Amino acid sequence: MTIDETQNQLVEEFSIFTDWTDKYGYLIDLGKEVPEMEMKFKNKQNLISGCQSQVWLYTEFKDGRIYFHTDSDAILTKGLAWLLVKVYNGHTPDEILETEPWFIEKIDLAQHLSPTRSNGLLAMVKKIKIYAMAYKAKSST
Amino acid sequence: MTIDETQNQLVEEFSIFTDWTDKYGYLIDLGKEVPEMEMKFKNKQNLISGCQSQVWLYTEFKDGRIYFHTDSDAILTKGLAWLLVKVYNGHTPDEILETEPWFIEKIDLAQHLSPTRSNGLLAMVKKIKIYAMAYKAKSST
Amino acid sequence: MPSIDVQQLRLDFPLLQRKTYNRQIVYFDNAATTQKPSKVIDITSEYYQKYNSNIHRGVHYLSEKMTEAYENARSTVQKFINAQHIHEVIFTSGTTDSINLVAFSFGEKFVHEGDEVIVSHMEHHSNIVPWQMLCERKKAVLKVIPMNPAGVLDLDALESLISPKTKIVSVAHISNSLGTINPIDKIIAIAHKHNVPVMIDGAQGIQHSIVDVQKLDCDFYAFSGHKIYGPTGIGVLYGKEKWLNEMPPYRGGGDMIKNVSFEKTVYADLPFKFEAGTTNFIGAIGLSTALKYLNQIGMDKIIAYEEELKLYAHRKLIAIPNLTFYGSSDKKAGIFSFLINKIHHFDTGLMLDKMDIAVRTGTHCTEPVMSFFGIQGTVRVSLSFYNTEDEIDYLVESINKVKQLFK
Amino acid sequence: MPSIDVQQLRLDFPLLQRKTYNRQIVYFDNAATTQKPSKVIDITSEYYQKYNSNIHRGVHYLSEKMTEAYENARSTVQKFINAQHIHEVIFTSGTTDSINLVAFSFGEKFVHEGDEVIVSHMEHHSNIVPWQMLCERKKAVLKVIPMNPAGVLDLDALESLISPKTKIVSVAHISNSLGTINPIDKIIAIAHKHNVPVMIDGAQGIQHSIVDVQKLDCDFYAFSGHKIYGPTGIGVLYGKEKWLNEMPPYRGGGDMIKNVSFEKTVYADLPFKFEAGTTNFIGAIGLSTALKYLNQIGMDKIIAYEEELKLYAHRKLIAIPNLTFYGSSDKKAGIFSFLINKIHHFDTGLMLDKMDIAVRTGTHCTEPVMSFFGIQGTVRVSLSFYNTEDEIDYLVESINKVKQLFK
Ligand SMILES: Cc1ncc(COP(=O)(O)O)c(C=O)c1O
Ligand SMILES: Cc1ncc(COP(=O)(O)O)c(C=O)c1O
Repeated sequence: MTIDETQNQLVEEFSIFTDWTDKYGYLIDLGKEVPEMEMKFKNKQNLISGCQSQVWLYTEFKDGRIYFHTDSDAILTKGLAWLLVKVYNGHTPDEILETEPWFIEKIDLAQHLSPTRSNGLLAMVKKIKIYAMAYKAKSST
Repeated sequence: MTIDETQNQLVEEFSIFTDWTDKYGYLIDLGKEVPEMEMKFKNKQNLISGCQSQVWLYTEFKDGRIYFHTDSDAILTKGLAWLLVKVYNGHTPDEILETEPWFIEKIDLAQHLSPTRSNGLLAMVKKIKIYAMAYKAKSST
Repeated sequence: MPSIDVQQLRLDFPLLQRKTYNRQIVYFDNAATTQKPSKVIDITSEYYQKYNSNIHRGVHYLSEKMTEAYENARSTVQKFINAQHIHEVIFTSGTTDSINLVAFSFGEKFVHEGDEVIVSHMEHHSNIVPWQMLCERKKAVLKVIPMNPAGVLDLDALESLISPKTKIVSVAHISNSLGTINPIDKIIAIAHKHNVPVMIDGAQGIQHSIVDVQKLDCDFYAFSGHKIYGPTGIGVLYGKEKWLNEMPPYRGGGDMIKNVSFEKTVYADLPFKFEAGTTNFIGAIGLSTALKYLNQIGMDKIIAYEEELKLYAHRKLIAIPNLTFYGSSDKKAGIFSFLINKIHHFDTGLMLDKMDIAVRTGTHCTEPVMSFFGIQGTVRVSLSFYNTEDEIDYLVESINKVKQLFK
Repeated sequence: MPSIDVQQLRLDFPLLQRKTYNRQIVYFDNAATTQKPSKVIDITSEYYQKYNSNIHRGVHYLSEKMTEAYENARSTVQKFINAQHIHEVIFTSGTTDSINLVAFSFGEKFVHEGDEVIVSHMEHHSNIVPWQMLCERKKAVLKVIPMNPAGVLDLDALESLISPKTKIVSVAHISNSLGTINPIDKIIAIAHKHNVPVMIDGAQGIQHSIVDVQKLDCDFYAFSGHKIYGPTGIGVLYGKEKWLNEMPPYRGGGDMIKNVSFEKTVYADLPFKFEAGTTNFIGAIGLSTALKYLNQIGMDKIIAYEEELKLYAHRKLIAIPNLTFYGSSDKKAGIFSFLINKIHHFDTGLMLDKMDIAVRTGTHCTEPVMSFFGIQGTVRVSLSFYNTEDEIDYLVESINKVKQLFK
């Protein structure tokens, strides 16, 4: 699936929620189900510090594709972070650099990516892009 | 004349002015007519510093009565200062301490005695009272 | 039986009438900032429309009116805290500014290498960092009054912390993250016994207490306009004349001088020495309007009502299972810091927001308090006299819903 | 032919519609503070009524809206002065606060015993006293760029004043008492040739010029909201990232830290490092609204109109016999400082006030300028784009009346 296909899929999945409790309930479930990151990766280097919640992001680069692992101390942040990872996971640096996470707006969760939010998610999106740029530079040399 | 009699007289004098130009014109004339203070009395000790205009006040105490001399670098301030002096001049400390310069309000010039004015006139009234207190203390010992 | 008519008073606050998502907002973030009565908002507009003009030294009508209003505002503050002299009231831009002023100016004059400054473990960063900066600059030592797990300061420890090198003690009137009402009268008595002056950070105290600086005998008292129903960008520093006279100025600029030449500058008298540049004169008038509004209701009635509401909230909140509370002094203001078992403070805050309840989450600028309890943050509910029992009931209901969601 | 429709624009300013004694006010005290357009007044009320809430770290709806608005205000300022980075825009409480910030923080890091700071002879006290205080604290030396009787700075002298010990130069963009528009581009070029950074006091510059801090290449630029049609209690410091990053903080408190413990405090990134405590967030929104209002009219049009009005005023005023003017640079803003032969500035000001004209009298917080000319003060007429030729005519008429009265 392309990044946009995954985004479309998520938009469809979220379209069934008619009120915020269902939607956030789903995010909470997600946050709970996503496996915890191994402690050894929860280090300073992988930490994206929001003021309110902390996000860890750890990447692997295999066969020209980037794989993401994420975690957060807050469940909603973790759920949201996982959605972002799901969208970008296993794609090439170019694909990642080309595509914005527009689904967040479509499923009406854009507020969590606003620059004034202090949950670390916007910083996470930036970090994803930076990783993509770095891997791209690395693999082209 | 008592202090209050002089005040009444001034109120009457000013009552003939129908607009501000006449009233301030009169003050200006006053300011011009009042003789300048001798330079030797225009010293730091006699200076009452307003931010905008400067007032000098010099006193003599003779036979239980206080005599005032005043000057200012601004003519309107000088005129106003002279009105105050005229009211209190040649009276005893007790008389001076007992009587407020209510005529200023009656002739509608109270704004020049407001604490937020920076012309030095309010400070001058305070100084007149302080002199009266000091002379009173001195003469009763 | 409420001592004030809350429903009536709520109408004075436009913001409380608004909806956020689904219902009228429930504003429980009062320790961060308070809402403004219409009188404060309206007078701000009115002064901009009719009197706006720079104060002091002005020769014209507007400037005179504005200066008069500004100095009357100072007098209103003086009466509100019962300062002995009007020139002991300095307008600043807020509590943080007031504390920094004292840390700099008092520090510049009185704190030298090896000297000591004492704060408490429950201080807001604004009452820690300025002193840390001072201590770093002067090579002085910052000492800390410890607290117990209930969030109560150890006054015996204070006694033993004070030494001949102690130059000042600075503590909060009321803790913004624990709600503890500190025994500032006792703290002042202890410090004064050793001739050490005391600064009180009144950011959370002034709006919930009757503050009489002469009776308290504190040396400095600081507070913010925006936390006492006034505008942003205005604050107050009260200082005893004797200290203010001895302290060098903090900021240099217009209005704080008597004469300036490149050779020698002579500073102005109090309070102007500490009010450099154009002050927030419209803010000062807004603040004094807020204080007059409170006086009109009666601070005693406000305090009585807030006490009642606090007890009601306390009863209701502790009855919810699995909540952990931080701060359990028996002298407490209407500030509740808590965590719902295992639920991250941020998650709780987000969900309460969705239910139109505004609370604050995080460290509340008191990281040492969080470290003390080994937590990252709390959910904080802070009450004002315009909050109601109904709102508390709705909060309880909503907390239960959060618990349900995260089950 | 005016490039803007002044009569129409005047309607935007409620205060200009009012009467003082006998007629509509003629407000010529714009260098002291400017009047506010309704948009600024209304947005202030609106934010208090609908969004008031403390910014940053807030988890709830209001706090988020307010934070967004505050950061958007920062972005508006950034664009207005064309700063490279948004975090180079620091909100302060005014020009005086901004200059004190730099004098302290830059001074703390870079100015040591024997070092030199250069200001000019025509500076406002706010750009003298902070540097004097710094020099006193650090045992550094304050040097002064001289000016000639026209009120023009001697740039050759500046060259020769700069030495390897010179750490910073700080000069006014436009003199508030003489009206001189300083050649700040040349001053910056000279200083930079010697690797010395330059601070510009833009209190009188920002509202009458197009300021592009990147093109200017100034290191710091300071201005006040209240002088550019915005609210009181808010100001801006622009600083180049490289300096701001190296400078220690000025005030300590909430929001300017990353972590606080009693052992070690880590300061926050820019711009927050310099914004301790609750900032005047409503003030910032008012300021950005004022800037947007100016953009809507067009700064180029405003400048063109103000230039025209200044030339008109100049022609009319110099035609009055027996007026002495102070400041006659050929690069001048619409600021006229004068004395009517032998009439005290205060007397003139009082009489103009009676004729409903607001001017400022005195030293204008520039005593060294007054000493230079051997005078106690001047009468100052300072223009804004909302002033008209009719008002100038009325001023001339009134000055003649004053002369008549004191004849
Ligand atoms: C040139 C100049 N610098 C600094 C200031 C100080 O500005 P503020 O009083 O707004 O801090 C002024 C204001 O009068 C000024 O004209
Ligand atoms: C106890 C305490 N001190 C100081 C402050 C700082 O106040 P401000 O941000 O208004 O300067 C606060 C505000 O949160 C506080 O609660």
